[in-house]
Amino acid sequence: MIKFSNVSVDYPYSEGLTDVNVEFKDKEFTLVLGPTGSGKSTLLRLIYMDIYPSSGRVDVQKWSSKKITARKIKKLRRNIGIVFQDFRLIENLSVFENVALPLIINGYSRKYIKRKVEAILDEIGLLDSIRQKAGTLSKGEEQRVAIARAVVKNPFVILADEPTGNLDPDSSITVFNLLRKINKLGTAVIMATHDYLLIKDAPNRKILMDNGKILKKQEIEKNA
Amino acid sequence: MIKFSNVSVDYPYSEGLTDVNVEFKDKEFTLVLGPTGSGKSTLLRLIYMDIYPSSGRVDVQKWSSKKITARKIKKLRRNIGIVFQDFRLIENLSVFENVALPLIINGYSRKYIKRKVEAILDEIGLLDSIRQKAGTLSKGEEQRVAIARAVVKNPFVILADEPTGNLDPDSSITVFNLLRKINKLGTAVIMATHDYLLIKDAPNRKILMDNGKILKKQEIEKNA
Amino acid sequence: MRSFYILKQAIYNIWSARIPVIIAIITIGISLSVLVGISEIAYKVYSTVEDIRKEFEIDIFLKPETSSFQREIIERKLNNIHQIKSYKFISKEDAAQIFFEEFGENIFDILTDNPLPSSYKIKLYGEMTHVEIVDNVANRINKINGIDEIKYHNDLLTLMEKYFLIIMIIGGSIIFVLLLAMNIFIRNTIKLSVYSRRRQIFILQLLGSGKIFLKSPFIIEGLFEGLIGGLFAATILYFLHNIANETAIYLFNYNLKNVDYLWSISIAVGGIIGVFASSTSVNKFIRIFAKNDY
Amino acid sequence: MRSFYILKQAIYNIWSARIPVIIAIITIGISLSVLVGISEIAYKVYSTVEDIRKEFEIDIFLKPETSSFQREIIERKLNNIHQIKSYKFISKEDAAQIFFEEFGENIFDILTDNPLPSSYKIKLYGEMTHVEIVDNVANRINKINGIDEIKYHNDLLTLMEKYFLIIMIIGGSIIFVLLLAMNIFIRNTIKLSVYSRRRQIFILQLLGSGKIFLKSPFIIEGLFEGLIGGLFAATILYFLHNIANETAIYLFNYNLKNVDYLWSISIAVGGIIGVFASSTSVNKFIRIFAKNDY
Ligand SMILES: Nc1ncnc2c1ncn2[C@@H]1O[C@H](COP(=O)(O)OP(=O)(O)OP(=O)(O)O)[C@@H](O)[C@H]1O
Ligand SMILES: Nc1ncnc2c1ncn2[C@@H]1O[C@H](COP(=O)(O)OP(=O)(O)OP(=O)(O)O)[C@@H](O)[C@H]1O
Ligand SMILES: [Mg+2]
Ligand SMILES: [Mg+2]
Repeated sequence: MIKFSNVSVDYPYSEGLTDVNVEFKDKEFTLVLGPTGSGKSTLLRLIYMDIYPSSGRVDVQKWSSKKITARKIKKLRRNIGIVFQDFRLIENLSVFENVALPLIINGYSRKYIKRKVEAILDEIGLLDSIRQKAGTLSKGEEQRVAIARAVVKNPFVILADEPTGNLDPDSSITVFNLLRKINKLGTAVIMATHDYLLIKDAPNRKILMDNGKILKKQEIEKNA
Repeated sequence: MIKFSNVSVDYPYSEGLTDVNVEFKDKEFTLVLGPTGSGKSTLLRLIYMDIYPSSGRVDVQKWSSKKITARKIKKLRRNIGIVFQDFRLIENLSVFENVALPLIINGYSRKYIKRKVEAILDEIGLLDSIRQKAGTLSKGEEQRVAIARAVVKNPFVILADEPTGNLDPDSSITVFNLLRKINKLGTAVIMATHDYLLIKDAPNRKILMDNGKILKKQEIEKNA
Repeated sequence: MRSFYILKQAIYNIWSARIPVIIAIITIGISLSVLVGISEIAYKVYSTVEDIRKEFEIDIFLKPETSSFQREIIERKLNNIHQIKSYKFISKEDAAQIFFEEFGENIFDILTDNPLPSSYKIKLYGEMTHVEIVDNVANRINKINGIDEIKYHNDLLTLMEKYFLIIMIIGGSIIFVLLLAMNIFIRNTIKLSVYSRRRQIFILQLLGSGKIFLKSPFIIEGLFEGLIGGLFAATILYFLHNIANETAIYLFNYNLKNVDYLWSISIAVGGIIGVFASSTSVNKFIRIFAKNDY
Repeated sequence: MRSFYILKQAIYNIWSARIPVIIAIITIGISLSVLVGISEIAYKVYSTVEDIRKEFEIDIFLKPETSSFQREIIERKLNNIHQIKSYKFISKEDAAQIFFEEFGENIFDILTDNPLPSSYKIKLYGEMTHVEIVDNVANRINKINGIDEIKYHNDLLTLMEKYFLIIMIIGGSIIFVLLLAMNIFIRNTIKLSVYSRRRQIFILQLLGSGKIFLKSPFIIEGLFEGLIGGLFAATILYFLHNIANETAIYLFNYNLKNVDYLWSISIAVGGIIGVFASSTSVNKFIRIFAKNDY
């Protein structure tokens, strides 16, 4: 379970987050919506403890932002799958190596890694590019590799920051369906997105952000 | 005028481009569509001579890929506005400096630069962040800065590679309208995009790519 | 798989940055050769001086008529001088024997009587071999009855005292500066090599990789650079030693001792410094990166 | 605006990479001080030797009864020896005068007759002052009638010839190695500093910026590092020179000459090397970046 309690993040030029209270339950699929600069990425970064709240606290499973140590952040991150908004692939490694990295870090066997990575690349349609260097991929391919890297390690939660921004509608649906499938198998998903067309009819929980705040149900209806 | 004549680009793991013939007229607004990995960015990179064709030739105004020199590439690029798919801002410079760079390179006066940059940032809604370091922006803000940087120098053509991938629908429309407005003033625009919702009703010329080829009218209709 | 990846990554790092790596190796090699070379020279000077000190002796020649009773008194008095470490009696006959061995002539062939006096060879404690102390001891010995003459090479001591300290200070400060400089050079090279891969380190941290996983490729790289740099230094030293040796033979007809152990010293020092410099610089950067979002 | 941006960018670069910049400055400073110091010593040795050579003279003392006619013959013969650059006749009276000036005693006060012989002071061409040539010349002079005695310091020449070459070779190779090493160190530092900003360079190229615009901030940075490094070197040299001077005064009671010009030399060399190293390394990288998509 992930819980934000009165979380604020101060940024020098903009709102950041202001007094956010929100909970993400285990196995839940949550969509985070909101205009650019509304604080979606900030929200996600707080979960993997890339930044700390200026006030308030973030609890992720047994870890709390109040008293986490570098050693524990390491453990936390091994249990979270992250699709960064800018992908953050290692350009001079191959697609295979990029996707295998979290498994290598977690210390899996070679055989297991090979099987697992090939399976996920197949599913996401990149098996042909398995030996290609990540630095030479098209943006959409990069994005899919980033997604594969996030889901390959069976995390308890996947944070997907705009995972379809560089994908054509067909690929977007593939990715969205993949995330939903993984979610059905018991992994929580928190996905920030602008792709209203993609999620229009999705039955999942939706959170709407604006200006560093999470809008309440009634506010959303008023805005709509 | 930009003209591709029998252009092919060979890549080790994928199609690249195969025998592309296409023309972009001055002052024309062209939308380049196609699934991820179909060669849209490759097409654009050929125009600003970031890569050269493996065979065939690309002519951009008076410059030809066959015999261009490093010195002339410099001149060519000063006359093209590029929105890179991954933005390519300089992280440790401020928003102002990033947008001002092309004008500084082109040798404009300080006063002119200030006026021009502030005007474009205002239009795109980022005047508040003018002193913020580009590295701390949200992705959508980064994307808008990249767009501002491309349009600020009054180029003869703007190449916009997926310029709305990280923008919410409202901002996307703002950007699209901005590009159309600039186009009306006489600048050609070539925009690669996946955002079918955004361009659905646009009256502009559309090019559809797949697997390194430009599909012909009849093929499109067949596919649809 | 983890160690496989680490090794592969290290090899890849080294290969993809071959030019900086070669530069680092040359840097390490040159610095190390100068460092080890100067240390070696300083050590040679030091040990020569210590040898001279250790073999410093005061010779006391007894008057010809000294009886064995008087000798006992003399020895008791020598025992009372606490700067004296040991003394050895050399009888007239011993002296003749030594003379014979050194000059190859039997003294008795020329003279009917043995003209050599009996004597004591006195050794002082190492730390007592300073001009003033020695003079002082000599004075006290001189007051003993039955002593004819005292001989010692105070001029050599004076010389040593005058120059030794200066040489040691200069040599020491050169070594110190070089140690500092080399440390800076190596750390500089490795730091900037780490720095240029900061994005990768940062991403690995976001994926939850531990310090060992992050640091190992760089430490292997540092070890590699240090070892090869050490080998390079040893090669340079080998040639320098050969030149020095031939010069010495030419000038003084003196053959320098074998210095094969410099090979192992250079390589070992190189390896240690490589690992040390790389691990500390990576540490520092990891901490810095952790604070910024690259 | 362009130059303003370039300057701002240079200052920003230096500031944002202060640690590597400081390291580079220290590197440059130390290398430069060693380099300039050793060059200075080598030059001193060389110029001393040259001075000795230049002032090398052969004195020929004439027999007392030599007539001016005989002198003419002697001079004609001297003219025929092509190694001789010049000669100067010193009459008995001149010799007495020189004696008086050097010893402060009038030779006529002691002796009624001037006992000093008249003589020639002969200078050879610089390149002829070698033991064998000098001996050869002396031999030829000796055959001339009317010459009593030839005097020259061949022992000094022998000494010089024995050691000078060795010293010059050793000094020269140290300077060479250091020049090489320093060049590598500086280029290394600047290269890696450029390398770590390769993304920025690449982006600027995509925006159509020219070489001058790309390179200037780095060249300014190199110049800055070189100048400050040179200043640092000059400071080190200043202290070393002071120490050397005091040592020289203490040991030989000899006051070394002023070396204030080392300040300007160090700084100038530092600046030149900084600009040179940075511009060439940036060039190289720009070409490399242009080929890859970073
Ligand atoms: N490190 C930072 N320093 C200063 N301001 C920051 C920093 N990070 C984010 N911000 C600001 O905080 C606001 C929210 O940023 P955030 O990245 O969370 O937005 P977002 O909702 O993810 O937007 P987008 O949809 O564009 O990705 C933005 O206005 C951004 O400029
Ligand atoms: N430098 C390269 N080396 C090898 N393959 C490359 C290189 N650049 C691009 N490719 C491959 O060429 C194909 C087309 O790439 P391109 O970037 O043009 O696609 P795109 O249409 O822009 O896709 P996207 O919508 O994902 O941005 C991709 O399959 C990509 O992997
Ligand atoms: Mg975001
Ligand atoms: Mg693309």
